[in-house]
Amino acid sequence: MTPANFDGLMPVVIFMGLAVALFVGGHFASVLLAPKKPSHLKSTPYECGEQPVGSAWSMFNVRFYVVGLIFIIFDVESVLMFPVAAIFRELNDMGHGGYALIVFLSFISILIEGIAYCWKKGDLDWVKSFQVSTKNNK
Amino acid sequence: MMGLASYLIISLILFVIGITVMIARKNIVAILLGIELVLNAAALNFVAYSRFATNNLDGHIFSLFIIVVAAAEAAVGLAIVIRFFQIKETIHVDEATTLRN
Amino acid sequence: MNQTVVSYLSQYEFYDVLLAAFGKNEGLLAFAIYLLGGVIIVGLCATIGGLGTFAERKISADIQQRLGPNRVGPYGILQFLADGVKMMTKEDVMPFTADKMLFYLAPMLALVGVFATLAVLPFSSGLMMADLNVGIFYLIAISSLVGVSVFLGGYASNSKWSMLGGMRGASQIISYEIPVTISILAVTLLAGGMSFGTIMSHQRGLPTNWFIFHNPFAFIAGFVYFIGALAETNRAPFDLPEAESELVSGYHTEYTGMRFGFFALAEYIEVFVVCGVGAALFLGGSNLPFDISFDIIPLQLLEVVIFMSKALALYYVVIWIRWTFPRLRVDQLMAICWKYLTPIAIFNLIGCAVWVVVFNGKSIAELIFGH
Amino acid sequence: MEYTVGNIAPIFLAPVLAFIINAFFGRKLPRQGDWLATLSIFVSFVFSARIFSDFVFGKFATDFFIHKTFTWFDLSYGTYIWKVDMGIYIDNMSAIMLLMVSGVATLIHLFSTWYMEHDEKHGRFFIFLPLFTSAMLGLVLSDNLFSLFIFWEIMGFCSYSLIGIYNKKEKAGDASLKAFMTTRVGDVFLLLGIVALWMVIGSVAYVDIYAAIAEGKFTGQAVLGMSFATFTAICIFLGAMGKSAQFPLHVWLPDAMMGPTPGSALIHAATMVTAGVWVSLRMYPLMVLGDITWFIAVIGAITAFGAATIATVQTDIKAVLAYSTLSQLGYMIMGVGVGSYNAAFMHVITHAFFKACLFLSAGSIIHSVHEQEMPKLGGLRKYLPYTHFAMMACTLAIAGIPFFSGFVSKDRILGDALYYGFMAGQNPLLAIVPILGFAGAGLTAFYMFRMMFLTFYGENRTHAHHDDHGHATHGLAKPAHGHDDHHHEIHHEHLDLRSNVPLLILSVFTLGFWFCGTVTGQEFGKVFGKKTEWFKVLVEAPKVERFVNHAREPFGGIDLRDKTELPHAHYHHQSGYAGPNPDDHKLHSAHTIGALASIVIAFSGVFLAFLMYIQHTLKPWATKLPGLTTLLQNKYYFDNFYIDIIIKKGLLGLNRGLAWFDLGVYDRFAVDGWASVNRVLFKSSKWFDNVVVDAIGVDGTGVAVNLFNLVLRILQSGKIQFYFIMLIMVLASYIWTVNI
Amino acid sequence: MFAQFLFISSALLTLGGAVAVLVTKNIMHSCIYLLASLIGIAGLYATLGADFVAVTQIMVYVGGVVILMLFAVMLTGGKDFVSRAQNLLGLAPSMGNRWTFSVGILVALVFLATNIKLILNVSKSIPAKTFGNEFPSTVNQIGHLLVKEHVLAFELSSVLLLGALVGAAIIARPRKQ
Repeated sequence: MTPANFDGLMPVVIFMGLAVALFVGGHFASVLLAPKKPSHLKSTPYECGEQPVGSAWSMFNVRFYVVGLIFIIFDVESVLMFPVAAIFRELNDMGHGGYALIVFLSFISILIEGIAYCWKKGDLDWVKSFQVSTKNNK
Repeated sequence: MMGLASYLIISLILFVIGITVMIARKNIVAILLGIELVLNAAALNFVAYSRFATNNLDGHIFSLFIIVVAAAEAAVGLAIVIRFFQIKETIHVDEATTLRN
Repeated sequence: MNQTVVSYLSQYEFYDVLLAAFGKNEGLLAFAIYLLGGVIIVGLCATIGGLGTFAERKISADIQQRLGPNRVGPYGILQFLADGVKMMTKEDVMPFTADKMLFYLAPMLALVGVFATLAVLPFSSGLMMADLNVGIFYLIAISSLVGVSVFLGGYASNSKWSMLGGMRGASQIISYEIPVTISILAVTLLAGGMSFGTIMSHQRGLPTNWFIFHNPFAFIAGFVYFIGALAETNRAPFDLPEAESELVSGYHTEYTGMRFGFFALAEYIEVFVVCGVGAALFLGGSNLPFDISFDIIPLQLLEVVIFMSKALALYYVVIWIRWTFPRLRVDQLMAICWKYLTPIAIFNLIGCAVWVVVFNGKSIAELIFGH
Repeated sequence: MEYTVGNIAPIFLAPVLAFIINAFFGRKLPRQGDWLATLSIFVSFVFSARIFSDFVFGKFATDFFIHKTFTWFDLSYGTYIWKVDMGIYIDNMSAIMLLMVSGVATLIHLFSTWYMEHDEKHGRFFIFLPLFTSAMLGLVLSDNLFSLFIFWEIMGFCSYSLIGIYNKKEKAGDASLKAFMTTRVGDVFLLLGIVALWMVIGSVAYVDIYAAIAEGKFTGQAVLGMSFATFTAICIFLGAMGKSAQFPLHVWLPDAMMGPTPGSALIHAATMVTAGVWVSLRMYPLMVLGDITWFIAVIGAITAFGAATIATVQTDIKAVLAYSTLSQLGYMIMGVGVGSYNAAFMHVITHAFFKACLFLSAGSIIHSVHEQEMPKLGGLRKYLPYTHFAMMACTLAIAGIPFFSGFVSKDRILGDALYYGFMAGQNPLLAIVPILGFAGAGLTAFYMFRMMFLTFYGENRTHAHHDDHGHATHGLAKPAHGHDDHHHEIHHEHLDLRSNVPLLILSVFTLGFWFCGTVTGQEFGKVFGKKTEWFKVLVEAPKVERFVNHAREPFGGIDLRDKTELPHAHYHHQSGYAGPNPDDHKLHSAHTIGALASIVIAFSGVFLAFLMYIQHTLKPWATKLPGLTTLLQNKYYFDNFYIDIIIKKGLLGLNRGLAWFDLGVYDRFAVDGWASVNRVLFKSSKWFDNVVVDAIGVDGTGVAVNLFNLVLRILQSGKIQFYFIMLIMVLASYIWTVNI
Repeated sequence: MFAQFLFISSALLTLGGAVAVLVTKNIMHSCIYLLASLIGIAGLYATLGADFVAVTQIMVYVGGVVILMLFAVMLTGGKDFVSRAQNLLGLAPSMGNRWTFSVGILVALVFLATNIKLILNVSKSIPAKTFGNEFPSTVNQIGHLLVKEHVLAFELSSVLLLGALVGAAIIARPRKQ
């Protein structure tokens, strides 16, 4: 809780910078060292030796989105729970443990309702996916 | 240099770019991108004011809830986009004319 | 931001000497120290990542009663260097249908996401780079860049295998982030803070103070975390995004040469990071046994060794699991995440909260043996 | 008397509780919780009765009121006051209204438990009914326009749900949507008015508005070229017009009879529609200040007369009642307009009793006979004696027969209208108000007795037509009841607590002396002496001066003015006339003339009906004036106008005629850039040739509608980005002009 | 010194990313630029001492919203759709053309001018505070605010998210044909 220095954030930036530096350096080394003999066949997308038919940017299942959807809701809820969890013990030591528990549990119970709903409606089953073919990319 | 005004200016420019994206683009997902920019600009303002103008962290709470609402908005908005695409096979905003007339 | 390596070092006399050498510019000195530390840690972790590939092959060979790599160096231990050199000298091929910008960007995002987590990894109580107040939360957040990079890698290749692998990988990573996050939430709740310093300070002394032994819920939470972490790093038995028998090589099918190397490096370092986090959160981290509190630099190095040994033990378990268990089907994968791990994690969280209120935050050992 | 929130709040909270329980657990309760709803309203009734007895039976001075507030939110800064207080405001009017709403609602709930018993929507009906009642009670208890608006919207939603409760029927869905949309037009204006008041006064509590009027805060403000008071008064009155179904916005009410009949009784007769009158009465000083009472009077008169004419040709028993409701609402609004404050409010009360009773009787008939077309009824008197008795009493009341309540209240309104139109020195054109009023009164007597005669007298026609038409021919709400094979048999009615005792109780209150203490409502023939003139004594237009520096009570506190300090009742007689410069002598003579005239007119209306439908010596209008009848049967083509002309023809015509304009110029203008002004100019000559000339030559009105639509269409493009541009532009212009 | 560096680089990342979102024609690239912009905003939060908000920004946006957007782009083909609506200017591509951009920029300039006026007024009226190179932890304060003053908003946000989950799941759920 002591007032901290902005310099404490430095490692975060330094490590990101190192990652970028490593990436660029690796690339540079690769450019220097690696042979360069491009050919059309070499740069065909790999399809077990067959000629690729059509673009790959069209095959997917709406299930992926539903998973992402459930994820983001849970993600946000856990974000909101973090500060409360962080002070939970403090509140308990201050004698507000019961109150904090009620606040916390009512929040979680709504979270549980969400997962129960999705479970009941089959959003959590992967196999049950109805294989919606999204016709597109005309 | 790192005063309130500079944050306000950054947030304003962000907001204006968001508005431009929202108006100029016809792709619904792109419009949602613009909305995200606008929301972030607003949240940035809250935090900036919280540091420079007030002595409490209510601004932080506000921007937290902005982020929460933005996430919910993105989830529902994109779901609508996907459903719209399945029906209309396009996500061009001007094709959303069913409720017209 | 309680403790950093700079604030730790500043209690020694040589810090003042250094400060004078840098013209009394604390910021510059801090930068120098951080940069040095960063380079050391990155080098260390890259070596560990490289050795990881070697260890993986060697251990798998042991499990399968083979010899494994044994040509380069003693016991083939320099194999990873040879691999690295090979990758650097491989031709860099990009599919002509690829999205070039994203194809370049994806491995970089993976590297950034993984390296940025190293900044808060608690190697020791004094030598950790930065002890952010939001430490563990920051770690979860920034590592989600890896999910983006997996998706982008799959997307940018514009190959069907890559695309499927990328979509699967991204949805798997984000799915398993939920039980992991909630398990970590339980630890946060027990420790009363998100910074690694706080979390570690609650686990001093004997192993009975480790959070995994704190209460039954935390015990389960530890396992949930570990399973979720396996899946988050695309390790077997959750390696569906790169299931070689189904998807060739998943999202990095089209990646060759150095860029593939970056992906692999990021992946192995990430495994190390999640093992380190597991060690720090549940297994006491770098705390010396018996709460030794001399503050001298060799002890700090001893702490580093302790931390590393715990992390690497977990690393060994990860590899062991990979060569022991068969791969899951994709539906089983999702079912395990959403129908087992997440409800269990939520249950653990509630259990921990109730435990804190009922037993006033005392661990089982404290309750049994008293204080 | 100690009034705490605790003994006022149950009036509102008991039905809310019933709503919540029924909404979540209604299916699990026995009888789907209808008893719970009824009981909750009865609790409201008990608490209301206590307040009523305190207010009416002399415990308080006549100008006593309870006002408890708490600050909901406060955006004040510096010298600007922008806050919203929530609270409870009870004065004499509220006390009477509370008793009426809760009492009538109790009886209607009781009746509904019988009527809806075997209906598939039984449970859902009893979810919305208590919510609706609680919203109405909350509206009456509100001390400010903001919470009034909240309850107003809750009622709008409930009425939407109740009208469309048979959601499998397309007609019911359409009707509910129509009601929702039409009232929404008014609601927007109401909200606008509230916001405007809030911006200028800084508060929307009634007492603050009154105080602001007394202090002259409205002077010097101007909006859109009219004074601020006029602007806000018009906005609020437009809201009232939507809810009370006044002339241009009346189209929803007749369709609203799609719902179950008891629902119609509660919503579209007794309570909700009076909300508009209620807000007009509450904001009466503002209406006077804004000088729009003439407008109110004219709108009321037009509605009163127009609806009465339509009612004369309707054959559906509920449609007749619906139009009679419209007509009576017109009288109330007219009463507000002509300054007959007291009588307008009295008409709200009397009308609630007899109209609720009429609807319940109609429900009883429909439930017994499974038929609501009057030509297929007839002679029901001997089968349904209690219903006949109740309905006859109410018909006498609504027709304005002396000794009944309708006479008392309507006659006072008409007397004041007579004074207003002819003697008060107003614009001579306003003479149309009393003329239409009296004509409507005659028509009321005529069509009500027409309904009675066709339904209860003559020979029984129910069997004759049964084979041709099933009982579901007309698609209106009928309970799904009984078995098909004997539904045409009419059972003789027995006295039953739930089916006809409510009717009989309501019919008791059709007698006039309950409300005026005199048999005729005039100064002659008093029954109980002067002291029982309670209605005239208690209800008067707010005297704005006394609200200056009014101190309000804290919300949770007890009324500090306890029994001993309270001033005792000092009744003083007042005319109840709040209009322009009353000249007592002329007013008195106007009332006398009005009373005599309305008696004559009412009896001649009854007689006409008697001749046409009992004696058959006169042929009904339908055969004599087919054109007029068609016009009336089509309700002056109002629905057709709205649907065909404005919606269909306008838009389709625009699509055809101005298609290029819409797609080209507009798209470019709004979204694609203001690029081709040149091209617009170039094209405009062609547009002029093609559209203006042709259209004026061919169809002038079409063009007018089209042009009107053009504006709407540009604004209502459905293009979200255009809306967004507009939003930004308005915001920017606001910031530049307001100069923050 | 470092704070300034962080501020400038974050601001550049934010604004550069936003501009790139505006000008790029590929929706997938737009999403990635948005990601950059959002990370930049997280950096700006960090310079304001809002560590928790900064990390939340990364967690929710990078980990959630952007991935969701990428999924949505994939599910909608990621192509440049052209409106079938008749239009005098021809077909407007879904990523806009010069007309839409000119309108957008015009409106944006109007808004910009308006708000610069506001900001000039505001920055005059708020007294300048000076800060050292330090900031206190916000996590605990935010926790206390969430369970005390803003507990209703805290609980309601949970309900909001539940509503969003149910609503979006209903909308996006694949229909049985």
